[in-house]
Amino acid sequence: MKYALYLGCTVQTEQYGYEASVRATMPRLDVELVGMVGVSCCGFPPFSSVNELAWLYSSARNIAIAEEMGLPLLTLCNGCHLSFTETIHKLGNSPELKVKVNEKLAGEGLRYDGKVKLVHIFELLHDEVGKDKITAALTNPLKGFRFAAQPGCHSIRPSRVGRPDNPENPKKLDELITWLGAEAGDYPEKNDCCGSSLAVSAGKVVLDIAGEKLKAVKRRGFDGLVTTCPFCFKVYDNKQRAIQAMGGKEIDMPVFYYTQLLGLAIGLKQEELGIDLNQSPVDELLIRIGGA
Amino acid sequence: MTQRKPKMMDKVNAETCDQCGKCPSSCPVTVRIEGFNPRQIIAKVALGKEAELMKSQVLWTCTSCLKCKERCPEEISPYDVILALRRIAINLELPHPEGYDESVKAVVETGVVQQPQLVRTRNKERKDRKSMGLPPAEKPRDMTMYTKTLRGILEEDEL
Amino acid sequence: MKPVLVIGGGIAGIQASLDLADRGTKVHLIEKTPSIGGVMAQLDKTFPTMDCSICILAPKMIECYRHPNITIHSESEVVNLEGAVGDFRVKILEHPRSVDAKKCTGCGLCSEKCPVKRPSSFQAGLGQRKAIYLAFPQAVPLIATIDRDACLWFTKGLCRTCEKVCPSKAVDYEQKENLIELNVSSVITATGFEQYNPKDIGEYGYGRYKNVLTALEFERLVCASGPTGGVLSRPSDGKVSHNTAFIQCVGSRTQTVGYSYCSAFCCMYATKEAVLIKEHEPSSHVTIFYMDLKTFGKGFQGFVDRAQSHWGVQYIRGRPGEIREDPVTKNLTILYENTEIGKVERIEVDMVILCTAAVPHRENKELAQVLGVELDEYGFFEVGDPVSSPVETGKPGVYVCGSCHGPRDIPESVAEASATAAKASENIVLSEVGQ
Amino acid sequence: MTSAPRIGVFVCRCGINIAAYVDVPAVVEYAKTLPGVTYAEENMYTCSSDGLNKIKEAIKKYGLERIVVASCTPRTHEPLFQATCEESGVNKYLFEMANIRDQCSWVHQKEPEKATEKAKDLIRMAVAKAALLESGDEPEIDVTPSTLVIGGGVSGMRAALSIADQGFNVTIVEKESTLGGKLRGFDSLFPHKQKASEVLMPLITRVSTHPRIRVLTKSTVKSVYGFLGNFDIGVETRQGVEVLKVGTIIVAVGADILKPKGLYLYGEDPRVVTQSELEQLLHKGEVDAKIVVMIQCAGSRNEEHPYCSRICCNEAVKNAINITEKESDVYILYRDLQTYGIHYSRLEQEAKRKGVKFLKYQAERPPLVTSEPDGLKVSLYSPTVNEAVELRPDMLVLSTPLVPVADAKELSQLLKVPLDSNGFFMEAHVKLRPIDFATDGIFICGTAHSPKDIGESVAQALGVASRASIPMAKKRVRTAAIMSQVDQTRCSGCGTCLDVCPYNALKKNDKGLAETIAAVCKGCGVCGATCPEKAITMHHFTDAQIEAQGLAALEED
Repeated sequence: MKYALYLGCTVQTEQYGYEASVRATMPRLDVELVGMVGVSCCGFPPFSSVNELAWLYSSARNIAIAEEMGLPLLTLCNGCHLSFTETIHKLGNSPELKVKVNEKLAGEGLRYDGKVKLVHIFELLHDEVGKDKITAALTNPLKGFRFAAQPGCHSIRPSRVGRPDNPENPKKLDELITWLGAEAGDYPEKNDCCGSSLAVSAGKVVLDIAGEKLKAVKRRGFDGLVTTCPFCFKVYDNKQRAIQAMGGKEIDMPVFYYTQLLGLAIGLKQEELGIDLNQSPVDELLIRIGGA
Repeated sequence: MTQRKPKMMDKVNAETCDQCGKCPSSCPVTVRIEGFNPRQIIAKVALGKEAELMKSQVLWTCTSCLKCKERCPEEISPYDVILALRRIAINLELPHPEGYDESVKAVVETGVVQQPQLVRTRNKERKDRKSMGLPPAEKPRDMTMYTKTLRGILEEDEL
Repeated sequence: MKPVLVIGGGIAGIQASLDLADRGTKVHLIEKTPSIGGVMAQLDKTFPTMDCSICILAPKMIECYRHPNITIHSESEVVNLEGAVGDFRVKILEHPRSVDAKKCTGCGLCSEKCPVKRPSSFQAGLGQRKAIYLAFPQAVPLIATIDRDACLWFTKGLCRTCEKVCPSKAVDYEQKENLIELNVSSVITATGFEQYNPKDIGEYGYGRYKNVLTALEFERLVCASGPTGGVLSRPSDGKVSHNTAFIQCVGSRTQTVGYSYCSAFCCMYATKEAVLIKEHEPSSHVTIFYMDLKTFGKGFQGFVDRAQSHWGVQYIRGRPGEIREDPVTKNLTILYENTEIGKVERIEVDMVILCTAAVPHRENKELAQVLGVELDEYGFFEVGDPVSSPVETGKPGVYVCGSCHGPRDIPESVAEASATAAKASENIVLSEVGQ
Repeated sequence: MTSAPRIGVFVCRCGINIAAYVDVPAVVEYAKTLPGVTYAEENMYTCSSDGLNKIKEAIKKYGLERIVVASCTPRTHEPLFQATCEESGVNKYLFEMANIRDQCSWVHQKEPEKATEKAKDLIRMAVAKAALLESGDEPEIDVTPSTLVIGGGVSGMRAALSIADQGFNVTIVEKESTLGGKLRGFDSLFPHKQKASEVLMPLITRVSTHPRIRVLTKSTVKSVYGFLGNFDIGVETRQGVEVLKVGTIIVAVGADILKPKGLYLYGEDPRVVTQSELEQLLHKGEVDAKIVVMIQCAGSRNEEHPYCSRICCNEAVKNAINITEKESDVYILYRDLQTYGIHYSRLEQEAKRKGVKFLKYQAERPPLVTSEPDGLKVSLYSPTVNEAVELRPDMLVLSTPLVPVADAKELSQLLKVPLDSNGFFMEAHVKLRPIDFATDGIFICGTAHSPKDIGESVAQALGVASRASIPMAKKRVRTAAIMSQVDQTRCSGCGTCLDVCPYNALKKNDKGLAETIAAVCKGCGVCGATCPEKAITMHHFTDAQIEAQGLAALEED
């Protein structure tokens, strides 16, 4: 299984833990990752609120590069994945727009076709790598732990353009968690937004929105929160101290990228998975997980 | 009463709204920010009050969680209506959070919203891509052409 | 004088049959299920009089059964229609009951002893019936029927208990389907409607959350002859619901998941059901979430006013965005906006009732083809002109009444049923003059 | 006196409706001990065909002469059980019912012992009465094959046409000088917006040329005598009073449209009109307003007219579409949009797509309409935007309700049929007899019954055309034998009974004494109760029977 790996701005400029854990785990599951040369921002969010054509162009540009490589396009970020999906959807429905976008791409000698196969990392793990391969690779099953799944808005909505999981009852990330030997579990706040995109305009509100979910996850007795979206992670992990400071109440909720947990479960070392970059209080849990 | 609708407001079919209230009750912001209510936004668009909306600050407080778009029984997307209004507002150079201009500038000039950061570990060490053993970050092959193209697009009148 | 064919044994079909039979016209009443009665037989009470629904319907059902001019063909369907008004030739397929109608007394011993349980459609799936069963106690005709997909004899070649216990030797596993041909002057279609299945509206969790029910399920739950004997105990834990919410327009008034029309009678049945709860337990809390309160019918507004002022039913204008289930208590939290004041709020309740739309019968397509008449874009039967010919299809001699051509309440269906009887009678006079 | 009749008692469990609270087996055992009872049994559902067969078998097997069923209410089930008795040769008037459900098990769910005792009491009373029951013969009467239709609007005309096409004669009595009724005032018709005249004119032609239909315009009903099958109707026509002999009567007098004097400046400012006046203007093409505001529920859903008038929202939406198509802005201020069902939902969606603007208002905060020097001003709080809205229309249209016709009360008294609390004619049963009156042979259709659109009125019109034809098609009908009988030796001819009888069922004979018209008497008993000479016997409710019942009630067991 060979994929063109698209990191996107957030992952490649700050969420190193995510990228590291992906790069470390995928080969163990016979997934070959090929870097994409010359890629740029997917257009979301910078252009979505500013200029639609600029958004479509930015997005199509990266798709065009993947098409040039002749490989399926693998994204780690919900934002990028939706951005690409909507572009394929919009340009698919409007030949005029497609022509217009290709005119713009021609300058760089690129051509957007729209036939690319797009896949999100959790979709890849769930639908293509699959349960057998993952469970077979386990050396350190996460028995006795209960994790709350955080799929993130843009990976499940809007369903009408086609998303990797069900908009109201997403299950794939939960199943991925259970395949590691851990427990998942439905919780009412699961589909709620992390609020990260308000960072630009209303930072305090982000902390409030995110805090509500973290407190709920705590209240419902989970050992940690697991996501495959860098935006969600940024808020729940990186900003957890700020949330605690504002909310006053203790939260102390370990937050992981799924690929980090996956790495631990198949016997990789914390350093290989960039877990030392997680800002949430994960240490105690790591000791309990133990293993390599 | 009704003033000229910008072209990009054409396809939002706000007028078919039944005012059911499903969007605000799904919205994480309405409960937190006074005055932000997707149902009212749609109502005002239907009544031709776009101008009033574009001046309002709340226009910029949507989290893009997409629950309104997902659940609207009339297939109206308050989220897309809000994005459309934002684009017009920015196009008309009405007041908006400067964060948008910054990231647009960054992307246009460097291809990414920000340069690779030095990030801290839990025990306060600083790490970059290199020290993480990660390959250098990517950027457009022909940066000048890329920038030129994007500038060109941004200068076109979308309205 | 040729007989008239009435398709569908709900209240509309029953009324049409009785009108015609009473004036001396022979009627063949075709019913797909084992018993006539339709949806009305499943309802607990009917507003505004709060008459027990089956209690006022049963006498009419029996009247059909006993009427010398009415022949009931249950478990039957129309498979072919030829000819024209005044002289239709129609083929009826009678499915095998595996029980001899002439011998069965409806004593119920067979189902008592039958080992196989299946969800009862009469109890809207909340209760169970056996593989050999009587549709419901007041069923007409009161004849047992074997569900061959469930019966151990038909599926595994085992059991035959019913045959052994039947005192009147009525069980007949060999019974074949039976094709009969009739010559009729007119055809009256009264096939009614179906309830929308809300499972596709994910945010309301029907099918995932045990305590989210449809209104029809509620009718059985609150009914004294229902699975709980009329006790409002919720499915998750049997606890009596003291705080219940109704949500209107589920599967209706939408361009996305469901149907775009207003289903006309939901506001009122919700109000009735709310009042039923209050009658059971005045202290319990009932909330109705609506969009536009459809109080257009005779006595509707008065009934709603009374539900509010006397019974204290709370009405909130707002279509909830989402229902959440507490993983532990299984209580439900409804996220809604009170649109009157533009405020988003939450309410935790024990049980939620989804007032689902009345939607076209899935068999309409097939039947319309057989009858050679049009359906509208939703799949309801289409009338020539709703203004001047409200019960006439495009095909002369074929009429519609009741909810098979759009949601209608009982009195409208009954009046329309009589209207079709009038049209059919005009045809009879005409054809006699013709001869 | 002959030996006491053999009584059979059948106690219904009504599934669990009765059995869950009343100890049915105990009640059956008790019934067996009552005087005259030769047989008693319990049934799961006595009304099921199985239960009915059990009654028949028992009648044969034990030679029962009186039947008592203890179950639900006679209102719904008595005819069924009576018919069953008849089928086994027991006269239907030898049947008695005890209601041990509605008035016993249902109301005493919390005290089962007492419920059981009460059930025993009720059955004891019924048995006591049953012992004294006498068989009755139902008078059979010929039905005059002719119908009177009161009202020449769409409903009346469609009913008349159908009845005539079913082979019976019809006379339409219309108080105006022309047929057509309210439809004459309409421009176009919803939901499909065809011109009203296109529907109306052909209809009028068919009616006025139909050989079986006679039309009396500028005529009114002045007197009504008789009963189902034989009504004598006094009609005042242009040529003077004429007496019609008809078998059945249809009330299709329609309704009036409220003119809301003083409401929202109506009658004070010429720019304020009603929806029906707008129809006229549209018809003449005289609407040139750039901004039109419509206010729904103008004069309805309030203290004075508490009901929703059903058609106003749809009429408003339809007219709004017509006006927006003329490039004008239309705002509909509504409380709850009554665009119900398939056709009106389509209409609402069309209006929204075409840019008709909908603003909700609250009943407790209705719009404020003022007349400013520079035009009308409408101010309101609208939940649609949750803020105050101000509109400056060139035209304000009030959607006013249909109200009962002025002479509804008078007519209801002539016909001895009831009106509902809103003054519309009241049907026999809201659910199952929506177009019958409780009085046999008289029927109701159209807006006289309650506001409804043309299609719905036509459906009802055709409906009554069937209902009213049934007895005419049968040619003869039976009426109940529960009636009063005047003892000629006791009657003093004071005439009190004639005055109190609500059905005109008593007349004075040539001897000047009171006499019951059997076919008309409904057996209500008012005459019997008022007769100062105790000269009137109520069959099936004789003093002796009621006394026996009463004494049985007081018995201790």
